[in-house]
Amino acid sequence: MSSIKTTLTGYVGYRGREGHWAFLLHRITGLGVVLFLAIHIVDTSFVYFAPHLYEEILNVYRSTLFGLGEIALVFCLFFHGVNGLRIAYLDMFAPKDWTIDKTRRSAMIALIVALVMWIPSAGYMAYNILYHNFGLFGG
Amino acid sequence: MANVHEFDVVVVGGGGAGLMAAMNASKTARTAVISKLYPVRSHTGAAQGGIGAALGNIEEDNPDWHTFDTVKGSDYLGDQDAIEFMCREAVDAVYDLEHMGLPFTRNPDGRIAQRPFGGHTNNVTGKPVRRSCYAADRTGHMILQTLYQQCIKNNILFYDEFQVMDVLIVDGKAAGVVAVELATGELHVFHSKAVIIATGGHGRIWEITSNAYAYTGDGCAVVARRGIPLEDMEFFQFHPTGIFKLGILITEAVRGEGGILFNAKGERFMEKYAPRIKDLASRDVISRSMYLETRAGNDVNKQRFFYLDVTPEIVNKYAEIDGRTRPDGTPYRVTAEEIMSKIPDIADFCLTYLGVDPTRQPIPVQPTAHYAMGGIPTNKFGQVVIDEQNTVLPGLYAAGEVACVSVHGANRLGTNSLVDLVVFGKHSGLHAAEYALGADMPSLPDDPTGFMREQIDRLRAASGSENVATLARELKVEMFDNVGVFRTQAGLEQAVVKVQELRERFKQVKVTDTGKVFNMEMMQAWELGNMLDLALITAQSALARTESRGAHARDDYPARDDANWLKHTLAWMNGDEISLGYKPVVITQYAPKERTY
Amino acid sequence: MTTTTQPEKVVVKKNFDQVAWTWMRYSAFLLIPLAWGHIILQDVVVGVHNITTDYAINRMANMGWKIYDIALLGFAFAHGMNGVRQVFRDYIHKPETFRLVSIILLVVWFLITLVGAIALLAIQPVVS
Amino acid sequence: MQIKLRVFRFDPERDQKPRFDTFMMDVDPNDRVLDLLEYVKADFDSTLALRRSCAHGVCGSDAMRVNGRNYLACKVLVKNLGTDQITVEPILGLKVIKDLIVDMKPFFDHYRSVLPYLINDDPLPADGKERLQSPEQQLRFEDTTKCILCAACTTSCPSFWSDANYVGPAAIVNAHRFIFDSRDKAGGKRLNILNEQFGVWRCRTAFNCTEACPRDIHITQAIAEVKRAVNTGRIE
Repeated sequence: MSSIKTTLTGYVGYRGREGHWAFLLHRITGLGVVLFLAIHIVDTSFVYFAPHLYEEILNVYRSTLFGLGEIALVFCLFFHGVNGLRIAYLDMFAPKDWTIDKTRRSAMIALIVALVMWIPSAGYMAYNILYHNFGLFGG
Repeated sequence: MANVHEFDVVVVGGGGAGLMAAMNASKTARTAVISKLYPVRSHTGAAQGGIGAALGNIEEDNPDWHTFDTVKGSDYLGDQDAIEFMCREAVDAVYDLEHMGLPFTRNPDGRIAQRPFGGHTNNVTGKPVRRSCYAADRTGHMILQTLYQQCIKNNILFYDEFQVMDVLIVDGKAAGVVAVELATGELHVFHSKAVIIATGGHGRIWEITSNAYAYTGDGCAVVARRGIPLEDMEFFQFHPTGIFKLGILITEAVRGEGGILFNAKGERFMEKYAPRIKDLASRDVISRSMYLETRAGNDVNKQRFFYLDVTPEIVNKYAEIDGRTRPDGTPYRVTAEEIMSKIPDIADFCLTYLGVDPTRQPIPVQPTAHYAMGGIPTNKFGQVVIDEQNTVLPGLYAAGEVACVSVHGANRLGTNSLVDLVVFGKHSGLHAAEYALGADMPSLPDDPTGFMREQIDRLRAASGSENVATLARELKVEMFDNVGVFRTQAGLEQAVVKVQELRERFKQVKVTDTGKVFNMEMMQAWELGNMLDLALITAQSALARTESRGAHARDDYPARDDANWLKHTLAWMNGDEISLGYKPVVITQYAPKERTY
Repeated sequence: MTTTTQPEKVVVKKNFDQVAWTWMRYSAFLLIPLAWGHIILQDVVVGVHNITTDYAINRMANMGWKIYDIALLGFAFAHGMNGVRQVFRDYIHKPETFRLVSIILLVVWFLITLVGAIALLAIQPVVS
Repeated sequence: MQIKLRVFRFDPERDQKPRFDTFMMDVDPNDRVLDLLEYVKADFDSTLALRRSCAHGVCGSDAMRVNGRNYLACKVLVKNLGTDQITVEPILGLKVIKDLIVDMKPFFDHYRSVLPYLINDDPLPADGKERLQSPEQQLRFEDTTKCILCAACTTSCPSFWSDANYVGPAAIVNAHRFIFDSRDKAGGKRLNILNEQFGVWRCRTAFNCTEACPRDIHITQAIAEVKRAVNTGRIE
């Protein structure tokens, strides 16, 4: 009975708690990071294979759209890291702490830590975009 | 044409007795289990407190004391040869369960833990004895799971969600059963040499009940329609501590652990009715005491309920007053944590359904319909016996709550239901297999599904005006009010009339679902028919018995009458008529005497 | 009863999913400082607007950064591609299809890692 | 209180696809959701099909989705839901046969696949009595003995939704119950089964199982303990 429909119904429709959302977010952020990573490795290697093209790539990177993507990427990486650390720690060192209270709390903490790391970074990156691309703040 | 399957032994019912029978039968015979529920859904799983066996793991005990307590608990109506057999076998039965993997709670020395239970005493001192072997407060759950696990291990064949609607009897011998597969609506004939009925009780005919929805007395009703009598149907146990209104059981173990019953005045009323063992008196005695308290106006809020208090302060206070000690001689004192660890599921029920934390607040309780002492008459091998002379019907067996061996007589002791189903489940399985190996396959009747099709067709065509749920509701209220804890001539007569009226109206019942796949509406209508039959037999049997004995308490005949009524009732159903007969009680070593606690 | 509860020893045959599971966790512990350090430095502190080709070349040619980047490349991309494999594992039920997808992922992983590794190893600093 | 109850309906003999029926009813806040479904059967539409038996959370018949989350219908009270809009659907990931009834066979097949029974061929104690087990040894696996096989956990698991070949949390819980039983001798066998393709490694610790368990079993914890035993080869 497993099908894409069942899966999506469950992912979106099931009223899971913190663990459910952490799972979904972990998966989405992970896929986001790996997609970017694949592109990033290839484009960075242009530095060696075709340095003149690399300048073009940098220009793409500097675009507003890409900049916003990058802000999202930073969130993905932070959340995926914090939440992954949480899961790895519980699985490997503290299976006894897979209790309802602790799991709900740890998932929330993971999200908050990720946000705390991300918001100042995002602010600074946004500032850079506004400064360089829109000439604000004297740029 | 229906699907036909052939086996040596078919077991109807997948609860404790059925699985035990199947496991033992399957050692030598081709066996199948047919059950209307997935076996793990069976009501054995709801049993809480424990299984009684004189292991003597904590203090001195022996099976003879267990035998006497059971005889006394039965108000001398139990057959003493069968009780002796059961109480001896109980010890090995518990060890068997342990060997199968049952996760009993343990003593510090690694042996199975035991605790006191209502009516179980040291016969020398008269004080409660620790005889109930338990796994927290989910002993029945563990038994059911363990037996199901072992059945899987032994590759037993299951027909899950098949409703058996008829038993085939050819030339005076069992020849199999006929069932409908709920998922498809198809009919199946299970042609076999032996049939073991283990379908459980019929507590759903009462309004307040601890019993599952499935407990509609199917096994009894099916055999009764085939001319087999039902024994001692007037004896139905009302457990004194059901959760107020819901009827969900609060195990006797709560009192075993020191819980005390109080009335509206805050009196420990059991002191009056059972001065020696008080709150651990047997169930009929306490239920009746509650009724008397209600009549005296001592029920809480005039709502017919009482308080069961298991908070540490109360437990410790009364343990001190009673001089209760631990096995090592130190005074019995408990903490909230200890209580929680002994009755975790009860605490969960109280919190979920009442919002009450039993370690802080008292639990509102009232008597709840709980267990059928009566049922299909059998001997101690589980063979069904069909008359006053105990003539055996070859190939037909019954075990568990559906059967009446009779080991519980007029009142069952707590923990003995699990003993009953394990011991007699096992022996009926063994005996049926042995019988099947020596017997030829009986021939099938010409039209094996005829009677069943007739029943189904009638329901499928039922387009009358009567609602199944309405009829059921009226039946339950009538039975609870007039065929309940206390009974009177007038009330019973009224109940008989009412049930007959309901049976008439049932002929005009309406079934709107005409489909085949999981037609639960039709099945429930059929179950209501069973309940109506059993209610009529119960009320008629109770009306005839003009005495009070065990769970059968008559306001107008308050005393036990051994001169006239030390005998088992047999009730035959002929269409709408019930005819009654009687057979003697087997008495070996314990002559009836007055029963006090 | 005194029980000295000795852990029971059993033999469990290794399984690829098991190794992958363990890999995901151990690599994660390493990746967090590596990846976070990388992204905080490049995307936040320096920022793409200040990155030039020369900057990139010089950084990649620096021995310390080279080791850092090789570690990052090795762990991050393998971690990521195994993550993708696990995600596909959930949604692809036909063993043949899954095998094919796994092979494709392996090839993609190998090629991209190779490209990255060559670039990292072969690059020389520009003298300015 | 007045509530609006929406119930998932599907009759394979008549309907092409499922629908929702809506019932307005006056109920007690202490009513169980199971009671509401019984009211529907009694007073509105007697054709509603569902499984139920004990009605107090020990038989495991009536696991279903209530307002999008798995519960036993008999263990969730109207007041616990905190709303007067109640939607009842069958559990997810098993084929719907009729209304709220799903095909449980795949679930029980997974259960059977982990050898859910005590295996110990050593001779029984010579005195015929019990095998000894200390209270600590018994407590080691007591939590997972509580399972009633209701399937609330397995059908709340994202891994099971996406691949029904995954054995699922319930089967792992029942394997755990025997792996950590000091009397059992086949822990290694079960660990090898659970180390395979459809075993414990499919668990992504989404934790829905533990949240859904009506018996409060620490399911994710049990799975983590099994994973650890697979990795270390030590049952402790």
